[in-house]
Amino acid sequence: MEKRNIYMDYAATTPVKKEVLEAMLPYYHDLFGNASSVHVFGRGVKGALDKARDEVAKLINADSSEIYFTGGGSESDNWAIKGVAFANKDKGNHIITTKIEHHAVLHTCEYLEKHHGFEVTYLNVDEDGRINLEELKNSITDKTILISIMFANNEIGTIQPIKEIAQIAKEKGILFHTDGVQALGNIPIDVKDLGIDLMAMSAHKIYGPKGVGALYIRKGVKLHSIIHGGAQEKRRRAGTENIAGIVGFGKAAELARIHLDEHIEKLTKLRDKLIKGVLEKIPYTRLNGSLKHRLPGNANFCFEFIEGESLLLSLDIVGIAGSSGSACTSGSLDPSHVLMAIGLTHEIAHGSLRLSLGDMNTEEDIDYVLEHLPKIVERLRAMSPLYEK
Amino acid sequence: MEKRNIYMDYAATTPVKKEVLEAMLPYYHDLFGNASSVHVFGRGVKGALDKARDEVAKLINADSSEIYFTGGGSESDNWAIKGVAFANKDKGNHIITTKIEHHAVLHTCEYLEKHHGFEVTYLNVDEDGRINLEELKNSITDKTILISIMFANNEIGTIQPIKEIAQIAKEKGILFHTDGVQALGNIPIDVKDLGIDLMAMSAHKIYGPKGVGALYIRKGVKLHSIIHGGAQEKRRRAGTENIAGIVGFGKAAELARIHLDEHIEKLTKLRDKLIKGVLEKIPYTRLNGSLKHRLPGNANFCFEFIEGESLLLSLDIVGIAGSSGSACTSGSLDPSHVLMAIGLTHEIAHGSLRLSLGDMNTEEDIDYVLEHLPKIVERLRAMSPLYEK
Amino acid sequence: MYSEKVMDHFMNPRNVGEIENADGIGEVGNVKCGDIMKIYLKIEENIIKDVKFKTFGCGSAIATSSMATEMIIGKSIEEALKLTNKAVAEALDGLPPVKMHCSVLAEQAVKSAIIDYAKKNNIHIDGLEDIKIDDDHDHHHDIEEE
Amino acid sequence: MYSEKVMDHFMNPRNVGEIENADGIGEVGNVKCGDIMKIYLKIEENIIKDVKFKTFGCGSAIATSSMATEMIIGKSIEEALKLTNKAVAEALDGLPPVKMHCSVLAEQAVKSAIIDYAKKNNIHIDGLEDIKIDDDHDHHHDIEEE
Ligand SMILES: Cc1ncc(COP(=O)(O)O)c(C=O)c1O
Ligand SMILES: Cc1ncc(COP(=O)(O)O)c(C=O)c1O
Ligand code: FES
Ligand code: FES
Repeated sequence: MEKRNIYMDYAATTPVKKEVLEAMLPYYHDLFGNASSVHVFGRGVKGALDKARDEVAKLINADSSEIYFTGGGSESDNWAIKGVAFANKDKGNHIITTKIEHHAVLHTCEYLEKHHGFEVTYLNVDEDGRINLEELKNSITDKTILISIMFANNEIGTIQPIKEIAQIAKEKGILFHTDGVQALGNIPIDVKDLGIDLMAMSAHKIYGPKGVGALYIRKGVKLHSIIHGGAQEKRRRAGTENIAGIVGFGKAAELARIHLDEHIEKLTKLRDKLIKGVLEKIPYTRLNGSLKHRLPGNANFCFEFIEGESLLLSLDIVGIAGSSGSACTSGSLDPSHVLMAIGLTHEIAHGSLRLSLGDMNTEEDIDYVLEHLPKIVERLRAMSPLYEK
Repeated sequence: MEKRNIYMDYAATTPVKKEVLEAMLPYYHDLFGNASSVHVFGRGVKGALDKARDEVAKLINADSSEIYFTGGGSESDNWAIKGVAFANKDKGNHIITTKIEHHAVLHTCEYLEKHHGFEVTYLNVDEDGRINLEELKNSITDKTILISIMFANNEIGTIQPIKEIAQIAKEKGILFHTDGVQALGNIPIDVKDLGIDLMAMSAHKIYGPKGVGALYIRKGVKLHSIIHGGAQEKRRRAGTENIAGIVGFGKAAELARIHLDEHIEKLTKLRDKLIKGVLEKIPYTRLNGSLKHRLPGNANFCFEFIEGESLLLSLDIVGIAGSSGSACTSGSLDPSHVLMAIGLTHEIAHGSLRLSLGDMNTEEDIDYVLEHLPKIVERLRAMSPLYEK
Repeated sequence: MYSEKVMDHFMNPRNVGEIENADGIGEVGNVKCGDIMKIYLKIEENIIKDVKFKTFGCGSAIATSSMATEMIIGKSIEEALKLTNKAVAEALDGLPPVKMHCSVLAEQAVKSAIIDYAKKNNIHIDGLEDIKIDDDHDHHHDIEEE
Repeated sequence: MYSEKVMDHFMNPRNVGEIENADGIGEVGNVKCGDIMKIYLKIEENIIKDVKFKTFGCGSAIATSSMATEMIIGKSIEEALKLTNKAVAEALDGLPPVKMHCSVLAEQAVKSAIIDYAKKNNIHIDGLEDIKIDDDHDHHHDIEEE
């Protein structure tokens, strides 16, 4: 097998699909007007926004009017959490979340604790990465105003019992936000059936452009804005609309909806082959996350005695792009907070590898990884002072 | 003269220049990686971000390290104001701004007043739209933590005495933010020489894409983040970088810098011809804003006895795209707060028209407007119960 | 944003102008809000023989004035009083939601011209006393702030 | 992000392995932080005759270990003690700023192996007492939060 370029970091970001880019292009030059304008340059654009909103809504079974476009998943998470927190300050100051949230949620909660007088409970997870519903119930106080629990984890792919969580929140009259960034387009989501109040989404995880996201806000849910200004997005999120980006998000959502079943089937098959192969061929290896409640495209391993960056680097040299921990935190050299939360020791957590699969991956890609990865792990182990054969 | 399509709403938004779009395209599919990733897909991208940051910095004579990319001008304004306000809550709760700010500033200030215990002074402006420096000085108290005054106004194009304002702020040890969205790329800006602490910018006003902006933060200035999460933008603004958008912003900034002199010269000439022609040909007409301190591309008129929307509509029919008030507020039917602040009565303010010129406009465009606009105004006046010939 | 009918009535408004010695004149709206509608009626034997209007306002205000005059010309006063803003809007193939209030203006201008006629001639018309003309009509402001 | 030299030493590390009955062994780093470096020295008549290393750590940790072993082989102990992390980094054509601390690890591993040698053989080496090996070396954390 010759050298390839295999991308297995779809959980970090995805390429923009051709159809998506094609849908976007007209809005840069020919139809560039401001959606709020009266004249012909602006008018063409309003319909495009509406269509994109419909498509995002359809993907999660929301009403069009419940979709608010934002500048990305992080903004959506920040908006949901700060928006609900500030709007309900007089009702209570307690927020419940988990230890394995994305930093967009974790750091937002920490900020509210440190600077705005909120108190946050960070729920534990079991070794699969799932929360305990009893612990959730027990942590609710009469000051709890928000529960924010991610739909599916970006590192280990674990899917939470969203419907049960929403049910508990509803019984107690507490708003429930879920970070749906990783779940969107990868598993079926029906916000109405699940009973979700707010859900953050991001386009660039579903083959759309970066810098566009959305927040689902169930009709009637009140929260403060975090970007004040013009009357866009029904006055709830100001800023000249990123029309090309929004159109791209809409197209990506449409494609995701149409192809959801085959997407899930294909990725699940590839993922299972990858996991099986790696566990068979490489000793002292651990699969992180749940076998059952797992995103179709996620595989996450720990290889004892070696460190993640040198593993990534070695994989990169043979043309395999993976990640270790989450890409967003690679500025930090601490091991992933998610792996620590599922109970791994530091040394094992340092040797983690996430291979996240997507639409461009093939069976041959998996074969290629299964050929190279064992050799690479073995080479690094041979250099490791921790490894005694 | 046959019918044309003339865009004169550059202050609302600009088309993306061909060179800009070409610079962006590779980052959608070939170089789509996450800038924080180790592997080859991510690596190519880091350099592109750095280059774009350099270009934006150069346009305003900042250091590269002082440029933070955001999701647009509104986010930048919100970040600067809320960020400084929250970070200095223990020092004071007083903010000074003006009555003619963009809503991204005004509504942010109102929000801080209503929900977070801040007090805001809204400075008056004279009939040219300029603030009074004495009034500014007198409104400073020992609780003042921030002065936010726009560089140039989006409706009437008035440029404020930024250097003098910065000087006053500095003497009192107060942070100074300016909304530079309209000024950027249209007049020379040297943040160092002017003494600006924070400045909001937006790409889509300088022939770059929508949904990308930046905040200039002078080295050493402390403020809270408004989008918490990943380590992007030196941990100050989370969210997977909108690489294509940022690259486009960089390219647009580069072009703006290279062509600044000719851009100013050309637009000033066209604008003066337009203003002169309109005032000569149409009676009961008022030019809004300052003659001297004015953005090169801005013309803003009030035509007595008629109303703005019917004017816009009539212009649109002959292929001229202008605006009335600011595009962002066209959801509301109140007359522009800026026109009210410069002392116009309601009825006159309702008859306003902004024609904002840009790089694609020609002398012939001005001739075309000067041929059609007088007829349109006359037709509407003939229908108006307020007009007695 | 506007239907072809609206654009037609905006560009080629019917019955623009004034009627000298009109039998009834109605003026509604408020210059502060950016809209004033003035309707002139010529009435003979209870029938609206002629109507003219002048409007200061948005495109939809002009179009609804024009349409309203067309809809009442030749009608009896009683029929003209039945004119609703919805009927005017429908006759124009609809209006954008934020522009519905402009059609209310047209309805009220017609009614207030008839009230004026009734007053001047001291005649009683059934139902006229129930009509309320609200000069300071609400302008649309979106609700959901923050 | 890494220079070609770093990549070369990462992919083809020199002197990997252990030395049986080494005269000095140095181990620094901390498994919690994800890096451990172990250096084995064979010393004859004050000259470093052989060096081997084993490293658990990032690419830069492996490359700096490899480079450091090359730089001290054949040197006298006194010369080897002069090895600085900057020299190692420079020999690799530089390291990214967040990776400079990995080169500190390499410098310290060499020094601690020499300390071990001195202790075992009960000899005094000038300057050795001033060296502080900091096992819990700081990992870079960016500063500007919020
Ligand atoms: C002066 C001013 N500030 C802020 C903004 C907001 O910028 P953006 O639309 O990129 O959010 C605009 C334009 O809309 C503006 O003209
Ligand atoms: C679970 C999760 N939440 C939030 C985000 C942030 O989204 P964005 O990068 O669009 O801001 C990401 C990805 O980075 C994610 O994986
Ligand atoms: S008359 Fe007020 S907007 Fe139409
Ligand atoms: S050894 Fe810690 S990051 Fe290189």
